[in-house]
Amino acid sequence: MFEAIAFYLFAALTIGMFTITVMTSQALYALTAMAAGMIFISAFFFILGADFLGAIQIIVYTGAVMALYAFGMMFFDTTRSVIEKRNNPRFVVVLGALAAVLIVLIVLAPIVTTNLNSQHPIDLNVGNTQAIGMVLFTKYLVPFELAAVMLLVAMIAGIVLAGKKMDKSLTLMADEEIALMQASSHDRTEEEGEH
Amino acid sequence: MELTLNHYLILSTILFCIGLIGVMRRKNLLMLFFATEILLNAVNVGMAAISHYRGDYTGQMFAFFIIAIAASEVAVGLGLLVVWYKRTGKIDLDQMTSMRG
Amino acid sequence: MELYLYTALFSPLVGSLIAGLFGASRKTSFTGLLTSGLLLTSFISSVILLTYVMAGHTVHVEMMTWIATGDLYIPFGFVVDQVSVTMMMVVTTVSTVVHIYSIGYMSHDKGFNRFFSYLSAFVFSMMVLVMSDNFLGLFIGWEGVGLCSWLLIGFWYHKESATWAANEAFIMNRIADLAMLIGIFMIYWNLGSLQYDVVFAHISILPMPVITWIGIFLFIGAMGKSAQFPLHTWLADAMEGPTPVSALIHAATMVTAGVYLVVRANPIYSEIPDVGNAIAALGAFVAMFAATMALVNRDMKRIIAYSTLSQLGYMFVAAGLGAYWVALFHLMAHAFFKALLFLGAGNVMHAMHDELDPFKMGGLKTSMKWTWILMTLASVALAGIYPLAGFFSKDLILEVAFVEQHYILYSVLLITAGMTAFYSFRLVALIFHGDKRHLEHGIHPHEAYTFMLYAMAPLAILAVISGMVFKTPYYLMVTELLPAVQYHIHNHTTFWIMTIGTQLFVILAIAYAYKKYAKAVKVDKKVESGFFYQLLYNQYYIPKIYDEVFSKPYLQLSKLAWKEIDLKIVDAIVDGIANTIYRTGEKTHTMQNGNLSSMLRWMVIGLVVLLVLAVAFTAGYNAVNLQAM
Amino acid sequence: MQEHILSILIFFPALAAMLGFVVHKDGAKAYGITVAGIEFFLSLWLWHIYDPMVSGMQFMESAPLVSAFGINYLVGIDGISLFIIILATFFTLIGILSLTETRRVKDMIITLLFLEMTMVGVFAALDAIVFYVFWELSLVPMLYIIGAWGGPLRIYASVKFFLYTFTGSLIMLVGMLFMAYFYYQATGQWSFSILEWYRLILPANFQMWLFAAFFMGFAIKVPMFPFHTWLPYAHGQAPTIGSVILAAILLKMGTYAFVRFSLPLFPDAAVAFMFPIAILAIIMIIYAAMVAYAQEDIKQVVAYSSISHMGVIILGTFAMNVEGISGSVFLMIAHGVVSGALFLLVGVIYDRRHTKLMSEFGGLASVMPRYATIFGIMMMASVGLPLTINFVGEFLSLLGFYKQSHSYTLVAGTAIIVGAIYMLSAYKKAFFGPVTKEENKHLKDVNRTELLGLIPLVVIAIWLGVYPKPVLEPINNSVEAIVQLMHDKAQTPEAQKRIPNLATTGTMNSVSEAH
Repeated sequence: MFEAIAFYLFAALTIGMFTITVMTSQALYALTAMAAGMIFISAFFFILGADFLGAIQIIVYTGAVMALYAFGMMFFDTTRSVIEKRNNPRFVVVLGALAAVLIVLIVLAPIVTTNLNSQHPIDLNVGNTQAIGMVLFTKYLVPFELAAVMLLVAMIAGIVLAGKKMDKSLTLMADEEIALMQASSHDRTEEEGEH
Repeated sequence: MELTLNHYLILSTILFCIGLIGVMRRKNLLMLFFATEILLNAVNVGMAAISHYRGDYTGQMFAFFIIAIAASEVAVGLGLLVVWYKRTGKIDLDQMTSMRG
Repeated sequence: MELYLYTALFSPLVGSLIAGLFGASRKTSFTGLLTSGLLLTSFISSVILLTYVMAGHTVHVEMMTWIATGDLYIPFGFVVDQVSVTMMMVVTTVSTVVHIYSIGYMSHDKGFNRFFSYLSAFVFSMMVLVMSDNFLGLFIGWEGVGLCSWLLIGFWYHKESATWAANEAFIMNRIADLAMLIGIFMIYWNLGSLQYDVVFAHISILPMPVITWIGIFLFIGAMGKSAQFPLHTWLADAMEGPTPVSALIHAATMVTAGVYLVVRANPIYSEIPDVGNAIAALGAFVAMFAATMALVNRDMKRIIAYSTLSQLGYMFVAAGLGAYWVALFHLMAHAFFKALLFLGAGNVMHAMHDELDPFKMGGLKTSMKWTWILMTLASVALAGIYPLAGFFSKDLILEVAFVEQHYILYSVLLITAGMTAFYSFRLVALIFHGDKRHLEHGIHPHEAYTFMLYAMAPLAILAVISGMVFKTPYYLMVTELLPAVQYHIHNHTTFWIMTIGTQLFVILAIAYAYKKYAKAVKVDKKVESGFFYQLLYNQYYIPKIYDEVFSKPYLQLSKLAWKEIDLKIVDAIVDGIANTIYRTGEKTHTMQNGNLSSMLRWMVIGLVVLLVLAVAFTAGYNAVNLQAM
Repeated sequence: MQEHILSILIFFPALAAMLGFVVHKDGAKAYGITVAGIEFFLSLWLWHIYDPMVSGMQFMESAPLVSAFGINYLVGIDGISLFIIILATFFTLIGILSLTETRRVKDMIITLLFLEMTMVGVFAALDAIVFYVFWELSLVPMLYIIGAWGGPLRIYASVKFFLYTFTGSLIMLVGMLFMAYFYYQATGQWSFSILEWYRLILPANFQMWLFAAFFMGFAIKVPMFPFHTWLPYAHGQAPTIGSVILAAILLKMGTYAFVRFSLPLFPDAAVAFMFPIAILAIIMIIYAAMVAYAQEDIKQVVAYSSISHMGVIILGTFAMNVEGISGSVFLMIAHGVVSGALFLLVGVIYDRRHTKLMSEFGGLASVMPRYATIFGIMMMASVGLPLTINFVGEFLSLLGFYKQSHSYTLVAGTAIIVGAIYMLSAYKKAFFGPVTKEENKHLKDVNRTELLGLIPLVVIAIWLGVYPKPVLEPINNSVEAIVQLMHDKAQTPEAQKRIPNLATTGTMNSVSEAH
């Protein structure tokens, strides 16, 4: 009973938060609403007994991702409301709703599929985090390591991309521009040499 | 009133579709990223639920990796976004048409 | 004896190949001499074989396998028996004469060597046709003579009319050949062999309808080669070829191949007398039909061609009524005097610078005495005056019709005999008697080379004596193989009345022809503009009808098939499919406008479509499964 | 060497073609002649060591490619494929010998050698996947030949050629995969070996679908009406050498595949589809002949005549008896020789006048007598005159089908009439009559190089017409094996009735045996 109440409460909250994220024209609102939504999502994980996942969710999303977004937003002028050209807003909503109805139909409708039901309630003898750890470091060891490497690569990539002076792109420049740029850098090195 | 897997799946679906609407409707790249995060989270909920009701940790594992991937995606994506913004001063999708066929 | 057989068969081929090597080069007289010499060799071998066969033997050799697959086994086998040796004699005799004659006739032609190559090739094909021991071997010769006929009719290929006539002859023969092939197929699938001896020995075990169809199809084949109605038009047009060709191919040998086939296949036709009667009826019809066209024609060679057609009709009457030996006998006699007639016409043409209208000739007997004598002789023989060849062979056919109590056929043939006499002597009178009309055209005729006349002499002698001298020995020989039926009118009075009556009738016709044409030629405008005259003069409008009904529509249909159906329907559909795909691409490539947002929308649309499909298919699948349960 | 003769035959030209890249372009033609000559003599040697009395496959070689799915490099020949392989090597040699192309000769030689590999590969392959690979590979060199050396519409023609045939063969590929799947279901093992497939008896309704799938691929290649429209374009635009190889060999792939796949794999379906296909074949014969008659371009006449003759081949193939199938296989070779020669001949006049319109010619017989003679012989062979190579095949094909249906054969037999009509009228237009055009008056007759290519063809056309036994006998033995196989596999009463049982022969032919 308690679970059910929690579920419905958090469901309403999550849906509300995400709707705000999607619908608002203020980037700051959107960011805040999303952060809240992420935390509410973690509540489901806790309800489902996936404690580890819930913790991760809070740490990674609200801790790391949101911080990244927040820093990212500082680069952009986000104090003003975002002006977006809209065409056919109704179409977008209808399409989304249609997708939802269809997926629900697939999941639930008895004419389409046999109902998915709980069959094996999880065995709670072992703590969730402990169990996750056992699986993660045995069966999923290689993917786990790969994910680690990937995160490292992503981090470096993020730093390089955002940090380096990238206001010039060779691929998007005309030949003359490239020549000009090379000439100027050449001049600069020469100047430095003189000093 | 017992909570069943279907409850979670429906919730997951609803969240996913909110994400979809966002993906379709947003023209600002940053906002688009938010919408993709919603998509990923919606799936995560489903994964965790299935994991729970099927008694199998695979779902949770997937959710875990999805979170990892989402984090890297944000890092790289934001980096690119910053670069783009530096070059053009805009992050409007309608103006990114260099992939016109 | 095999050696003689092979000599008789292959020496024309050797001559043809050697002459063919020089085909494209200038005239070299030795090709003419060589081929004539080899033909003479062939003739001599045939004579030796004849004596051998007359002694009661036959020669049957199998040279090598030709086609062998499945159960089909067809060798190159040759047989010299009473029938084929008769044909061999006719072929080699006439062709030797024609070869020698042609040395003179073609002496000024650029294609001299080529001509002899073709002519000898023809003789080879004809020998294969008559000597083969199976139906497919016969078919080789059958098509071979068709090819040579095509080559020789179109010999002067720069003339449009000649090449047209050549193609017409070939194609028309092909129509008949198809029927013949079908006949051969029927024989094979019913009897499992195409060898004459096997087929003839077992033909009677087949059910009646099958034999009937075999007989009909084979006869249609024969109709093409022998130019029977309705496949007759090519023969008159074939006169475009050089005259020796007309003498050899279109009078003496090739056109009689049809008769030969019926005679050869007599065990088949004996089983189906109804078909035989039909053949006889058609023969009588053609005899009269062709004779009427000859009555008014103004082209010397065409008149003789129609005469040939008419005589072929006679032969088919005899063959159809079961008098195979009579048919073969008339074939032989006819070959001699008709070849003679053609060669004489060739002399006249030479003298007249290729003028063919007898109305522009006249009075040639003074300048061309020998030709006059030879042609008159041939015409007398053709008319059937005692004691020349025609009397013995042609009147015999009349008697056959009478004895077999086909009185309608008899009377048709009798009237035709009168017509034959009339048009033959109309021609002779117009050419050799009366005023020298040709002088108006500035032509000064001269007699042909002496050796050409000498070459014609054997034919003249044969035309005179072959009936009288050969009849009995021929009969004795050939009836070893063919049904021996004597056709005698038992009542002596009737016999004499008929014989003398026929003779008188014919002589009257000759006299009328002389009276009308020998002195001055009066052109009766009224008659000439009359319906019947025009009908006959235009060959019953049949060539025209064929042209309108078959040739032109076929060409138009072909053009339609190409330009409308092939290009506008079949190909257009294919191109249409390709274009649709291409245009779909053209249209949808606006989807790729590079706008990420719209791409995302498309992605979601795709997702929705896939979901719909998933729902629809699973629902459908479940519904079916539920029903099944 | 004897064990690997087929692999050598297949890969030697390809290897030589690779080496050909380093040959200097002046020596390219000599190099090509040498390679093609060696290849041709190898194929003749193959014939020499081939045992004509054995009806099954010989010189089999096998090497696993994808063993998990039973895909092997499996090659072997029987009497049916032997002569088509020889024909392929022969025509490559003839083609290179009489090559008059001056643009990029080296590329042309290399392309031709690659093409030779694919052609030999197709006819030697006994594994469906290997067959398919060579089948598709053969498109590429041909596409290149048409596209690089063709006429003004060459791009259109080559794309049409490629897409058309490719579409068909994709459907065929699906059929092959299904066939392999059925084999897997039946035996629990994957195999793409045709010989293994032969042993499989499929239910009749499966046969229908698979037959239809294979039919699409083969029919487009043949090409059968109404899938024939790529052929006139391809021929019209292809250079002489392209047309020669296309007509002589590539078209035969389709008919060969009918004999190799459709008949023995699906005997019931083949019998069920016999009459619809016969109708298509008859339409091909008559319709193509009519279209040929209406043509103004002499090369198109020959192109459409090919379609018409292919109709007779199809008819013979679907006669389902030894006479018909032997005849159709023989006719494949015959048609290869004759149509190849005719295309070469058209090329001769095209080189001189740079036009193929018959109205531009006329009276060529007096200007070029030797040319006219050779053309005449080949034309007569095409028309199917006895003692020429075509007659044997045409006669046997029609004879065979007569057993199945009298009336169809009667209609199909009009081939000999309509064939004569278009050929003779084309010959008349081009060769007879007076020489009207000034530029035709001084045309040179065929020269030595051209004779080098043409004389062997004339010799073969007459030699095999007079004495077909050396070729017909091995064909016959292999065809008998196939017919017997079909009979043994036949399930429907209709098929059992239509396909003769050779094992108990003698009921019908009592007469000939008595003889």
